[in-house]
Amino acid sequence: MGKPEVITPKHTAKDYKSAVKPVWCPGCGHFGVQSALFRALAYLDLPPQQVAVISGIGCSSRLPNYTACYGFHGVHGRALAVATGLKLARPELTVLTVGGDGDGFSIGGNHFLHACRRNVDMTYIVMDNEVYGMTKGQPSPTTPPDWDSKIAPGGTGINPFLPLAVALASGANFIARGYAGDPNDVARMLVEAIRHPGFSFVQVLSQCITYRPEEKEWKHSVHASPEEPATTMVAAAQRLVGEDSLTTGVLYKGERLSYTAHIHPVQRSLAEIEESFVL
Amino acid sequence: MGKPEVITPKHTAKDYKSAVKPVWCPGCGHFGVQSALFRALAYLDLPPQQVAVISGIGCSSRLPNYTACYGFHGVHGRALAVATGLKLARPELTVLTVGGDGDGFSIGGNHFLHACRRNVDMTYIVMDNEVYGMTKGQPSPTTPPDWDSKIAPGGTGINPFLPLAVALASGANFIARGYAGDPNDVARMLVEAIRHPGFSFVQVLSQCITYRPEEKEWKHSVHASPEEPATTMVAAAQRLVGEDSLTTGVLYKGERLSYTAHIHPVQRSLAEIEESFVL
Amino acid sequence: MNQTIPTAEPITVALMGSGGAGAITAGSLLLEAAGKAGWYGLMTRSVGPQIRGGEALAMVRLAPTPVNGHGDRCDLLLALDWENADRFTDEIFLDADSLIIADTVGEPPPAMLAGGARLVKLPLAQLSKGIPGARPNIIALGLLAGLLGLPNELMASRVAATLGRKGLTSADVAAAIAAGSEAATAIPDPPRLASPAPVNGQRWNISGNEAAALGALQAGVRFAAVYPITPASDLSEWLAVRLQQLGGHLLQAEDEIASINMVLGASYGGVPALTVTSGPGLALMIEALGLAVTAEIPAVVINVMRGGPSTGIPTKSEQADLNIAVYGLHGDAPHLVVAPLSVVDCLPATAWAVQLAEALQCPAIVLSDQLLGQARTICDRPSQPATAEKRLTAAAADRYDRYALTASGVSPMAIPGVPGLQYTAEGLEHSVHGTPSTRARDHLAQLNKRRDKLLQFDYGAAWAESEGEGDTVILTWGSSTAPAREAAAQARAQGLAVKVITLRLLSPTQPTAFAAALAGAGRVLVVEQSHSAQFHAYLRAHYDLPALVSVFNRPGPLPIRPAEVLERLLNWR
Amino acid sequence: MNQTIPTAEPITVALMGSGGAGAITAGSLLLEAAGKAGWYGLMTRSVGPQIRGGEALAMVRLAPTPVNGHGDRCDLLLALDWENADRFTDEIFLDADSLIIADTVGEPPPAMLAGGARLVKLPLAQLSKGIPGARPNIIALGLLAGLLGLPNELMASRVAATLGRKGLTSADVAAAIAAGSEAATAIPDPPRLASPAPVNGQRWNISGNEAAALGALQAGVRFAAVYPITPASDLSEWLAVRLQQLGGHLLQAEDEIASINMVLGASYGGVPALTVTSGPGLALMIEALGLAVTAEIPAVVINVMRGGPSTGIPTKSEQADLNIAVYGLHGDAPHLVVAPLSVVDCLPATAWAVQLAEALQCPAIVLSDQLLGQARTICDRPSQPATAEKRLTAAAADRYDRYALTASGVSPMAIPGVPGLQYTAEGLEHSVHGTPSTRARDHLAQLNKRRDKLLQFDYGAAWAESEGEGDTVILTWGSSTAPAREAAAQARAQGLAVKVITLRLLSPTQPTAFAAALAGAGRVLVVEQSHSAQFHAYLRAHYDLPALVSVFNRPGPLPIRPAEVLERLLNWR
Amino acid sequence: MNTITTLEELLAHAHALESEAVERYEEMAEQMEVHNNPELAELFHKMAAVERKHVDKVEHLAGDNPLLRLAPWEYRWQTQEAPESVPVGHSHYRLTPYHALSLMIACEERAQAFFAEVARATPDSTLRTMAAQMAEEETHHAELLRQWRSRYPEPEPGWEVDLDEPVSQE
Ligand SMILES: Cc1ncc(C[n+]2csc(CCOP(=O)(O)OP(=O)(O)O)c2C)c(N)n1
Ligand SMILES: Cc1ncc(C[n+]2csc(CCOP(=O)(O)OP(=O)(O)O)c2C)c(N)n1
Ligand code: SF4
Ligand code: SF4
Ligand SMILES: [Mg+2]
Ligand SMILES: [Mg+2]
Repeated sequence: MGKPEVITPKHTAKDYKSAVKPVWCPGCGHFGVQSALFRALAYLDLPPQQVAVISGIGCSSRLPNYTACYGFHGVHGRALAVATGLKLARPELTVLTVGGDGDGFSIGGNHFLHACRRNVDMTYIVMDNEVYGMTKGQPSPTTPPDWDSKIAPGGTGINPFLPLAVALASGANFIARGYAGDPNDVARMLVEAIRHPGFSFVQVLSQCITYRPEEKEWKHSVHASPEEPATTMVAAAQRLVGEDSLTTGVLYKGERLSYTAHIHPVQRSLAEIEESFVL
Repeated sequence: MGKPEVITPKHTAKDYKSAVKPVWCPGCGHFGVQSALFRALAYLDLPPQQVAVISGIGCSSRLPNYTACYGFHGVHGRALAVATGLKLARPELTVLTVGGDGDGFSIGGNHFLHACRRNVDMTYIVMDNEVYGMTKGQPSPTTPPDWDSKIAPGGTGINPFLPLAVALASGANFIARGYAGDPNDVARMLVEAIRHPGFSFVQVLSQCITYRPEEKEWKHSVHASPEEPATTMVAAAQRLVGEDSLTTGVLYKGERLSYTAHIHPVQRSLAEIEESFVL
Repeated sequence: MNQTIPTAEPITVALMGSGGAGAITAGSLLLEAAGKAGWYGLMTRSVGPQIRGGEALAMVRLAPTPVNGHGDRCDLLLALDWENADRFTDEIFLDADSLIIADTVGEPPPAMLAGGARLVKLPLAQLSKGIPGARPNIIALGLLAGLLGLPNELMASRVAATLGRKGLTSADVAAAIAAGSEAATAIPDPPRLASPAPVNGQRWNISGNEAAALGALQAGVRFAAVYPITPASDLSEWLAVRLQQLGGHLLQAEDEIASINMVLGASYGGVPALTVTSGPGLALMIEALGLAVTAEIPAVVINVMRGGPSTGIPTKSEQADLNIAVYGLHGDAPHLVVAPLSVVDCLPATAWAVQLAEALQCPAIVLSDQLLGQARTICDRPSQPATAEKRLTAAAADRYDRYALTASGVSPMAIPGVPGLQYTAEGLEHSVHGTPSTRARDHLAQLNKRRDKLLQFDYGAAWAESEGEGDTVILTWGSSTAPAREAAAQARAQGLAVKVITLRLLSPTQPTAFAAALAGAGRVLVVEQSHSAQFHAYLRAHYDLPALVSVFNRPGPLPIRPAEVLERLLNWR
Repeated sequence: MNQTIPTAEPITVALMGSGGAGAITAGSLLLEAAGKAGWYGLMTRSVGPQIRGGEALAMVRLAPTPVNGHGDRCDLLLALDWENADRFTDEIFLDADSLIIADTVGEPPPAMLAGGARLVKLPLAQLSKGIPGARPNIIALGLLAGLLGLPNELMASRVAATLGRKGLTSADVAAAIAAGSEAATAIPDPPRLASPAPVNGQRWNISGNEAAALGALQAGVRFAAVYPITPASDLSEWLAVRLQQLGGHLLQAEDEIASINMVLGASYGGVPALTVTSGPGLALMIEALGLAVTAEIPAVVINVMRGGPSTGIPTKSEQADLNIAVYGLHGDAPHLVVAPLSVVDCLPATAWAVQLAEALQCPAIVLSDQLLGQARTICDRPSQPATAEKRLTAAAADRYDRYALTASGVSPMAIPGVPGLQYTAEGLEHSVHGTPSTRARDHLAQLNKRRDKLLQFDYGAAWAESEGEGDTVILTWGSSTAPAREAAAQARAQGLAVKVITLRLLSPTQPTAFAAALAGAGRVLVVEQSHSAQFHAYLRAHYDLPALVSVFNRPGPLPIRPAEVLERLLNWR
Repeated sequence: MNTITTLEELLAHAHALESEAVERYEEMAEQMEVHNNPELAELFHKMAAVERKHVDKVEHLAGDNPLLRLAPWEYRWQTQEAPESVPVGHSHYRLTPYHALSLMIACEERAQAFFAEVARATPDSTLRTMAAQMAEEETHHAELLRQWRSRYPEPEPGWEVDLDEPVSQE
């Protein structure tokens, strides 16, 4: 990492924190993601009013209210669509979408696919706890197939969703995985993700201590990727298909042009358009 | 393929054709897919009443009404969900889902992801013409980014969706690509797909002569894959990411167990369940 | 030229053909040429289930005064061929005064002759053979020019302008038109158009869908996210090009749920935004519309109704999405529903809906329908939106409460980027600040606020349109207005005083204005195009109606006809 | 034991505590023990916004006769602590006759003492310290046993059975209960329960959500696809296990759109199927419900209502999804809406809905709510579904017309697998055969059929429940029934004759039966828990009401109380 | 791991270590407020105040020299976060003072270890002295906390058990 950067930011992490107190269970990994986000924003020195944090529904999706940025706590699974509309309408804002694995990969799966593909310049942070926390512990797409729960006694029997591989196949331009227990590392990824043009996807393993207490063990099992980020889809596919899902780091950095919104400068006035109807 | 099998089927292709006349434009590729399907079913000698053909909305999705099988012409984009419910409720039926690229990859994207992942034993045939035929020629997820249309003048600027790569990343167990201009080849894939356990996905390039007349050129550009199907996800990923999207053949055959529906034999009577409420 | 005396009545011409005969193109050209010549007009079309090469019918009504709907009968049917003509027997009403002109090949279905129409056969195909590039439909246009008294040159110049690109020379066009026009002279006693009045001001040629889109642009919409669906896609397609020109953007989203949520994102960002759809798409947007209500985000959905339920009859019109539009949201979710009442009104009605949505920070549904949206009209230049309501934005403050309780119920809305006003748009029930709350008093305060801002707003006279006076009142909405008005005019001619009230603002309800409008009414006839009389049930639920109420409701796919309404006026039951 | 004379009235005990104090567990155990001892009871709960460690309140009402709702006041509040007790001041009505028992540490919020309640402090935490594994909530249960006259042994055995797993020995439990019970003797003049009547027949301990699920199973449901949502997930979770045991299957789908479409697939396959959701999920299912109407596929949606609009107040009850349930579909889409009117009625009402959906080949929405669904009751064994309507399936035929026009409007439905009956379930408008059609006559025939099959069906007496007789009629539905009936009983005690009519079948409407039920009514009070008086508007739209109608509507999150209704009965306005 | 080589860097680390501790303790105090554990809320607030004093102290030590600020990931902690921050997963709403103090002791011990390692690894004597001094202080803090903790009994196993189920929201 070379010589430490010396920074003199105008903002510190707590400038991004609102007065609303989280309802998250003490010990929830989402606190770590929150810290990481605040640290990343402070590092980037982004004025809070220039940042919009968009979410759906879930414990993780409560984050916008806890930030001092502009926030949007929408409906379940649709955050990426909201964020897309916002970014296209207001390209100068830094648009972050946050949420959970249920919100993003289950009900929100279609928007995930198409946001990756469309490659609008924004960052998507999924706080993945491999469970539905908010609704009392149902399996999510990333839950292991044999995890026993009330709604799927004996396990779902369904192979877990591979968010990073799907993001790659769908066209995401930046793919990383972090661990909520290491907020500084996550902050680093977020800084890179926000700076990288196009659609950046950061999965953060974030333990649900209430429904998945075994996830406390993640601190022993996650491990940083020893490799530099892949830069071609083929190389990345090699890494992301069949990996162990516990490797952290920036895993792919693509070079696709971000969706420009095709927003052209004004070429014609409304009066001219009206003229076209004149007989 | 070795020595030709000698078969004495009770059914011929026309046993699968209904009396309803297709509204498709003469020259539409969907006719080719229809022929291929009838040939495959005849080859498999499946009684028409044991086959259910489920679709959404689109030119392609009109197919069920043209078959003599049980059909379901549902709403736009939801065919895979309908098919999943049907197959779980009636595992002995052969369930085929058919539709277009708009139906399956745009509005239906989430069900596509999760059907691949869930790996219920059925076959999904997408008649991909890289356009919305039924609604007059808007771009679909597979449309090239520079294809000019009324709704996206100058092109969408969005990279095409890679259905096969996404299917692989999401967990489909069988992946093939055919070309509607070669119905016998498609029939072969469909036979394999139907026989293969789990979720089988067959993309068929099927020209829309009305809105994408240039697709007539496909007959010159499609080419059969010289390789045997990949059998591991890593090998398949190598092939499907960054390929030219015109390679036909069975490209991947996985060995994942199909979703068993966890349907256990009856363990308890309703009376016993009621008993549990007695104080 | 023929010598018959032109009638003062509008005349209706049906152009029919199949498999590429070009009936629709001919219809549009007739409309345009007549418009150029000073007539008003309206054209609708009806097609078979095929994507291409299907049977098609263009109905063109022309008159010296504005035309808002079709009448009951067809004066002139021009059949380019008779393939599948059966499909249209329900739509073309021919009587003994009607004239059918057809090619010498083929025979009309008996149903079309049953009314006693006069059939004239002409060798249209034959005539076109001699002229390079000409087709029977161009000959037919010449014929119509001749019959209706449109100058040949005018017709030829319209045809050349439109079809010139397709490889037809001006000389060939002129020859084809002349050939057709010449053939017209052989037809005795054709229907004739009253001469147009001198044209004052601009005339426009516009479809309802284009008008709606233009209205939205006039009201400030600069972002749209849509998903294609019949019969709304042409609106989106028109808009896509113009938004691009105006520096805005239209995005085709992955589905309708994405579209409406993108609209909410853009609007939250301060840019007026809309989406366009039809029944099945509206059904998918319901959840997000509830979010717009709760989080108080302006948003507009133009819903171009088609035959329902489910996929239904996509190419045909029906007024059966009223229920979902006014009642479809879960929870108590007050919002705006505005319905244009004519093709031209699509413009100001949509502009108004955008303004109301912006001013009231609330979603607005514009209930147009296939009949209005896909009809094309020659009309006077539509009026600009009457008002210019805008969004109330927030300025810097010590403490910003996004959902502050104000006298009007409207709270200033902060636009991202402005320092010091950061807040979270919230779909959970919330305090004035926007923090989630489950408290009874917060819930009640916000429910009251969201209701009262709509109820207290002064909608002015635009909430409804009234025509005529009388003890008998027709209550109607949307595309049923034209046949209702035409029936009322006919009833008046027969001595029955009828007033027609059309509601433009369907939600929120306007009980006071309604009572005033209905004051003195002895009896009411409700007219609507739905099977379950949705409009009537809605009126009953929220308004006081006189004791004598009769309901004329009929589902699609056929448009309501003036005669049906007149019959109900004359034989009250 | 104390010597006070037991009252005949039900008594209400509130158990409150925070941060893991176990108030809810204690409430359930109290209910269970009282049930074992022969009482009827009802328990509801109220919680803070935290997932864990939040403040919680269990309200337990016990009586010698069946209990369907809470009353107006709380006899006894047992506060394990006072953290965030403020949240509950709106829900616990304490008056001068109320008794508050609390730990010695902490003070009640002033609002809780305002009514003059007597406060007794006991060292609950202290008492628990001495007993290994014991907690204040177990001491509290002993205390309640002592106060209410429940045998210590019975209470101890319930506690041991439930908490034994958590490492508590029977002896310790017995000691803790005894310690609490002993402490009770120090409290003079406690509220006492009237002795239970001898138990005839079985008593059940069941929640409304469990009852609904069981009803569905009884009516033959063997497939479910769901997506979790509060307050409906516990229904799905209960069902998942039982379907597995019965050889059926419950699948958690990727979203609500998938759930309902999977249900349609299973049902098309011949297996009765349902899904379970709440407002936001229902909003997403609307499009597919329209498909079920058009393609005539039986399907059931249990919608457990919560506070709306949008994400709203998920843990609280409201009756504001009536509009979307009855009117939410686009196009003219007649379907069934059934509402259980008590916790126990969730069983037969849901069973009935399944049967109706099957018999009428139509989607049915069951409108339950959080109050009914998450309440737990001690009740008599619920009755089995009264009828056993089934799907009419098709037998071999020469030509099979799936949508044949029959006298009943119901056409025999072919089940895949049966040879010769292959057809396509169709969401486009269609001919009798199921082939897409845009023809007016096909559309009308199928619209009529889909409407008439619902209208012609004989729903018998189950469409509504009536209680009492009188000139004054309360019209209500769902969970508002209990407070309405309690208010009516109190009014009767004051000499006002009141009849309470609860509609169980909300759609289709039953004008004839309704008119008969209302015959002779002088005035009507409509009671409902919605801000916009949805039920009243619905009644007005479709039924004839007497001239004198008063509406008591109030939104959530607080349940409607009998006193509020009584006040409106006594002070008519 | 590359070590700290300048005084400037040491102060930067000390500053971040203490200020992040303040943030984490405040966060935990809020958690306890929300989850109805007022005793612990007070304790964590108190601890945050103590740490805030430590921040002031570092700022005082730095004098007029502006504090070096590093990117979050550039700090050379031996732990995933700054050593005096309680790791995110270690909170619980039923924590008792005994637990809280144990967590705090662990923080001080990690901080001690951090400074001790800096002292050990540096060839620079000024730096060594200052780091050693800081390590010393952390030892002292830990000791004080241990004394404090001795006033509380060690909670019985099962302290975290909540008889009520978690609540389903939204
Ligand atoms: C349309 C809709 N369906 C379902 C729900 C219920 N719901 C709320 S949060 C949630 C899942 C949350 O899981 P996840 O996104 O993983 O977040 P976590 O709580 O685990 O952080 C669900 C299903 C809802 N609010 N809206
Ligand atoms: C909910 C909904 N949205 C939109 C439509 C309109 N629609 C009908 S078919 C179609 C796209 C068809 O494209 P594709 O699936 O590729 O089929 P193709 O016609 O090309 O075979 C659309 C958008 C609809 N019927 N329902
Ligand atoms: S339930 Fe799980 S995800 Fe939700 S706040 Fe608690 S620990 Fe975090
Ligand atoms: S529009 Fe295209 S896809 Fe549709 S039937 Fe015609 S050729 Fe085929
Ligand atoms: Mg999760
Ligand atoms: Mg297509």
